Amino acid sequence: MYFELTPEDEAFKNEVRGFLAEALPEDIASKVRLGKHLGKEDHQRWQQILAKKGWYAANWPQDYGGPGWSVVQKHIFEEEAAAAGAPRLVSFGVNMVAPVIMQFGTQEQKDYYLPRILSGEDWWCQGYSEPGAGSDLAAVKTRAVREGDFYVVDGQKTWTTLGQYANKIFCLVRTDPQAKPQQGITFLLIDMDSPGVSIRPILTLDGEHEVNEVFFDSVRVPVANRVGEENKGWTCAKYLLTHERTGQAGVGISKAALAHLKQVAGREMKNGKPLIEDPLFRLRLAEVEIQLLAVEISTLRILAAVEGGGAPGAESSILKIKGSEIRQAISQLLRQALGANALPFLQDQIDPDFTGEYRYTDYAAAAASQYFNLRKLSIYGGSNEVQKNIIAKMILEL
Amino acid sequence: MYFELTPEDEAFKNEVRGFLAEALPEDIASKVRLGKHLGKEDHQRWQQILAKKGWYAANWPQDYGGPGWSVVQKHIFEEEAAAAGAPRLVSFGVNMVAPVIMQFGTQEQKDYYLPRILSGEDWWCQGYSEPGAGSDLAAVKTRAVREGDFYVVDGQKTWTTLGQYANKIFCLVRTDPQAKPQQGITFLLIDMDSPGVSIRPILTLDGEHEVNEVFFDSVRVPVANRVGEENKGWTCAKYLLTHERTGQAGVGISKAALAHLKQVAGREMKNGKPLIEDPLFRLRLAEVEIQLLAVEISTLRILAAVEGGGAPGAESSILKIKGSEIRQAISQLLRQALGANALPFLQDQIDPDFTGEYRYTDYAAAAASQYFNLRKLSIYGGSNEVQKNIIAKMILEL
Amino acid sequence: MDFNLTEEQQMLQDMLSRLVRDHYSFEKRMSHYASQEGYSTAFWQQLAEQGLTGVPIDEAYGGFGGGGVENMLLMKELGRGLCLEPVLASQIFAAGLLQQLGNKEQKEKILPLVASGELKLAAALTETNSHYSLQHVACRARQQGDTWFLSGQKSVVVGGASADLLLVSARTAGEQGDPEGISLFLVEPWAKGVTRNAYPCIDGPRACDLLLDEVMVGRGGVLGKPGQVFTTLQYQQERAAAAACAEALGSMEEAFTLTLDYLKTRQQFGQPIGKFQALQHRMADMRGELELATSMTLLAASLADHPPSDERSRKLAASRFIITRAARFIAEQAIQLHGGIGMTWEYALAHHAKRLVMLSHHLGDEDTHLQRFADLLKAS
Amino acid sequence: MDFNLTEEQQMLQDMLSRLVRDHYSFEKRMSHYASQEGYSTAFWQQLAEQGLTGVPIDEAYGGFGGGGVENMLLMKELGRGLCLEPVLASQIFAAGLLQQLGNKEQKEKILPLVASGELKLAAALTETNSHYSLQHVACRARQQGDTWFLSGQKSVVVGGASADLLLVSARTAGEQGDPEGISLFLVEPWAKGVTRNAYPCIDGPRACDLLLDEVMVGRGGVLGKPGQVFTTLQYQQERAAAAACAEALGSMEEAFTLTLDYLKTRQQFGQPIGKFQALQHRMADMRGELELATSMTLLAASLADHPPSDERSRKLAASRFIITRAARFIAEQAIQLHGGIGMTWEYALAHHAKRLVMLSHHLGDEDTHLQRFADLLKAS
Repeated sequence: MYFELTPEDEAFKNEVRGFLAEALPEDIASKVRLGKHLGKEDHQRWQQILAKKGWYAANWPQDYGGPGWSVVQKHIFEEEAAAAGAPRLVSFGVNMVAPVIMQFGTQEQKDYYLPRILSGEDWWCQGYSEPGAGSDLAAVKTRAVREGDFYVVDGQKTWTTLGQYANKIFCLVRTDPQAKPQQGITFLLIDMDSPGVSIRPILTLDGEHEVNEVFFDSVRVPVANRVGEENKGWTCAKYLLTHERTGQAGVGISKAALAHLKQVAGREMKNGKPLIEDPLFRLRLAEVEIQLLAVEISTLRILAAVEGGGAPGAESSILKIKGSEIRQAISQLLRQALGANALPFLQDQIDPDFTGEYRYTDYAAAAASQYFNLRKLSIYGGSNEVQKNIIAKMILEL
Repeated sequence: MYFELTPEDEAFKNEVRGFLAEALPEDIASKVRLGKHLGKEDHQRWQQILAKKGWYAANWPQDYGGPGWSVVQKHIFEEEAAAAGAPRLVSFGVNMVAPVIMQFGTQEQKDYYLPRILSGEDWWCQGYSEPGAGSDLAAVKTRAVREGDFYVVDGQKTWTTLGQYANKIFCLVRTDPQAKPQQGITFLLIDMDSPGVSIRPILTLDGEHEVNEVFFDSVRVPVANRVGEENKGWTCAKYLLTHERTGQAGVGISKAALAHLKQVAGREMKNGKPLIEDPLFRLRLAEVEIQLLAVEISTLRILAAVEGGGAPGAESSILKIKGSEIRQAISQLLRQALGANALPFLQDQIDPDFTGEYRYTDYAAAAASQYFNLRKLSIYGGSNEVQKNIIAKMILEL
Repeated sequence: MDFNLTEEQQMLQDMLSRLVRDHYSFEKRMSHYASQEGYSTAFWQQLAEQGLTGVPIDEAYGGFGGGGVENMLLMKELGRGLCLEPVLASQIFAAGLLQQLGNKEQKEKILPLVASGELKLAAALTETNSHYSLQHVACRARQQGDTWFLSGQKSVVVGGASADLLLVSARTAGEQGDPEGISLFLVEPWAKGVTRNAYPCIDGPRACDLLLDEVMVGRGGVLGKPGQVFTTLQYQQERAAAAACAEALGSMEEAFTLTLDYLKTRQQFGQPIGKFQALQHRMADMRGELELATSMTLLAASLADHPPSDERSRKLAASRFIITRAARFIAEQAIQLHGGIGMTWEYALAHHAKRLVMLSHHLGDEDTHLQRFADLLKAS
Repeated sequence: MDFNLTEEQQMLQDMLSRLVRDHYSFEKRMSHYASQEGYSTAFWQQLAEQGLTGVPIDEAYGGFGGGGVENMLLMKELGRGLCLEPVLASQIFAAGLLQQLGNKEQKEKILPLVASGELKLAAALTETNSHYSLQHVACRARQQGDTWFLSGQKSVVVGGASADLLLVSARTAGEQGDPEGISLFLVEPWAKGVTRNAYPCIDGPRACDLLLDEVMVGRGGVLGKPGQVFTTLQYQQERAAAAACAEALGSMEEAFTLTLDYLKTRQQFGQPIGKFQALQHRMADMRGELELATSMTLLAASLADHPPSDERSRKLAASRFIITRAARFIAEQAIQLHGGIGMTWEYALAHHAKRLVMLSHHLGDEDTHLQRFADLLKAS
């Protein structure tokens, strides 16, 4: 038993570091570190740099154009990328719909969609949640009625993250209203520019436009855009949810955030001394850093089990809960570190293209907004309450 | 609005203090302060001192021999008594069965039982819980079958606190097995020396004999010992539970325990300085003291509402939860303050009649035992989980 | 011991409650937020007309002469409505300073205008590096004859954007961090050398930064004894903190009610989510925190006007700790129990949550208050 | 990165697991507890016969030569069985000190007897006022020619009651609190001037206090360089703490399993109480803590034998913090979820709970470890 990397993994890590140092645009990294928003262009630029290197679709099998990394290598990449300030990849295409298409799609679907995801030609968004179906996904009401070679789709999706940038949406729709909730659901791929699709922004409490409502008004979707069988969409949904949960602990991101927090605490003053020397604040830092270390080791253990051929079980629910709590705790401490300087709400200073002078410091501008924005971590992707239900049911068999 | 006592209450407080200073035996107070066990004799001695002064049955109406105190006076007495190290009264007789008898009993029952409680002639214990009926009291199985002027009782009670000292037990028994759980229950008063009653000690994790199992094997109980109607015992039970919950916050006891903790922290050393000067331990103390202050004010608010004619509602469940958490937190800090000196388990040094030399100090002997013993606070009298159910149902109407 | 309101206090509460309910719906609040001033001048006018801007001001100067309890009633209802008007900053905090430090002439000149709502004040005491401490003052005032020249910066002056007159702390002696040597000056925001940068705070109210460059203040603009005002600033900050507890309490009550209603109506898995025991227990926990916060708000109100003492400071720190902790817990849990909807700009809850969390950034956070209580801990 | 056990380690684990399961039922454990020695001499014999008392001892002295991982496997299974034998105190802690500080002669004379289980050691390092610090040594040793005279007291020496040889720290220079000037001596418990008062600890094992009155120790009884042993004591205490993490983990797993079983069988309100969502979520929380504790136990095991460094100390403090916190949380919640039955002497759970809570009193509590981590916090 040893926790060190093998020489090969160590070499890989150096390679990744070298690449990031060279290829990651500093303007993007700076926005990430400061918790500012990223524009569509920022995301696409970084994706294309990665794609060119062959590292964009890290989770894809080599046959489909993935780099063929081991689980540990993927982890190393994620951690190094986060430490360097690389944006977290928008996962809807590359890491959500792609695995579903690979697993359940037709050859035509694979041939058509996967290269377009790799190239960045398509930007996908997710059509899962509805106003009446949040944690209870099986309650989707958006209807799809078969008419010849088309489904006619009517209904509404919500919380569609970055839908404003997307040209494609994958949806759970109800094709059999008589069936039991989890049956009668179908998985459809829909063009966002189909007639009858409209989108409305939802502003979040930090004043940000990150999520949307998407409306379907008699939208005609070719039957060829169905993934898997009719009424068997729940299988795809479950498969995707498992994929989504893995890696949600966000250890790399939290480590980068903690490093940033310490830097800030080294600059902010309290009682005439840097805050990081304040005994109580130091204890707060210590507590969160210890927790993060424990989650990191736990993540490595699960990865090692997966590498050894095991499947990530409901343990990933534990990591999702702990990981989100830690990220939220770090964002809380960052906000706290800034004292009254966390209050000013100057949205232009968080904008992707802000180049002016900061009211106080660059790192203060987004701190409070980000704290509020990150409340989503314990809500989306299956709320922490739902994760606990999963643990109770799947691990504990209660 | 003011938080100060009226001059009358201030005078009463001084009277109580004076009385306690004079009348409370120091050997008893010392045991209480050190968290040691009290013997039956200790309890009885103190009860008789109070009874002589007319202060034993503080909650009784004056007609029955109570002192006629206001709600605030009762609170003052409880707080001062706790501060002085008076034992908490064993409530089964004076504060549990007595109110039930006053409310639901016949004149004969009142005439017979109440004076015997006042005089200390009877020591009551409680026959509520059963092995299969803990939080779910309505599940009691102990059967009582009517035979002429008697009920024949068969079954088992458990967690009977200080049953080993008792000559009487009040019981919930099932008289109608066909009825719904909460119906078909009857409230009986039983002589512990009736043929067929036997008692078996339950040792708790701190090695202590505080609770018991009580067995009933064809015990004949006169119908005259029934309180209220047959099959209407649940009414008595509910009435009693409400009475039990009030004052369970134990503010006075916690204040005395906190004062003791601070004294100990002033004597225990860490890094060559008194522990109370250790910045981190000080924060722990501060946090619990602040909480206690908040619970104290909350208690006063509820008392004032009761004084004003209101009834203590489900708010008392909140105080029960918070109060038990605080007492447990103080016992945790006391244990923590002692470092390795909390480890030795020298039961004789906790005994009511120990007079020898302590291994280390008098206050160290019982600290860990008491911490474990006090786990009961969040379990008995309706577990904290049950209290939360009550809050959700009664206050929040969920 | 008496927790009842007097008849007069009860009337005050009812009046406020009605005013806020009738004129400060969430929709209106958001349009006030987006307005030029960042609050409702009309509502301010209404408060003034009903004498409510005068609640905290001495009767001698045309006010209602209210104390801690009246300020509590005032702020609790304003908190419930998420009202944006600078009542706490101007009428309670800054006017209170003036009442305590001003001479007869200063008070007679200024306070009646404040009480009537015609003139708004703001206390500019903090700087970017002061982290809730009033003694870390780097801004300096230099005396030349009868005139003082102020230079430096003041940071996140809440209510400063709309203030007509500023109370600015500056160092006239000693080194940064010394409690001695701090003085307080009356500064007109449009005086020469004053630059005011205004902005909204993330929890709603407007604030500003001040840049002071050799700003001249005459003899009549010196409040209190030069170099000796620190303890009064501290005392008054505690008074304001007591009132801020009440504002938070009003907001907490509203956030709690919104959440409770949501749990009763929102259906998931075939039933109202309020039927799930885990959520019920969470609500019970929140209700418990609310109970403690209510108690400590009352305590703070009753102590606010007591003469300065360690005991008062200790209990006010305790109150503030309980309230900031409860506020954050309730805010975070209210969002969590709502799910995504709790995070939307369009919904009142999200703004209550922001206010409740950011409360800790105004007059000291949880750790500040916990540390202060620990410092003042009595050994027995 | 590899979390797998070697074949040899797997065998060791299986052997231990079987031994504990077969010979250490809860009933037997309680009779061992009540016995004269306070543990099972027969079980000790079995451990010795299977070479398990030698696991932590170097091969050169007849041991198995196990490191952090082997010690982890050993202690985890013993923890699961709540075993009372002084394996940690004697074979890991004290023998490890001897291995590090002893000279060739001392080691050759003593360690083979320890490995074979014939001789038990105990490290007497703490005093009533030391509060987990090894540098607060008041006990003194005075040199006269080749002989040292020890006087003072040692407190709560776990395993000291059954030890045949004691390793006693005493001050040979400096003042109480100095890390310099501490020396370590071999003391026979029946030597002249030694008074040993033995008692059980509330979590099971026996301990003793030592009174030393001019106890003579010859040259051969000095371990390491006089006055210079503090860093080794510290290092070795951290090694022992890593092993203690594993013991706690075994006990936690057992307490968790007992609770889970109980939730599935105990009926209240017409269903198994494990159907109540609030309790399900509590169990999920406990499972989460167990997961983190497992990870940190592995980390501690892997670091235990690393050369001394701030990084090692930091991570061992982190491990210890996570484990003591998880242990207390699981203990308290396991009792709570059981209700009254969880508090009874007759039921294994209660004894696991005591062990888990009191664990923090052996080698430093949560706050000690948190503070140590904070002291060693890296600024970036």
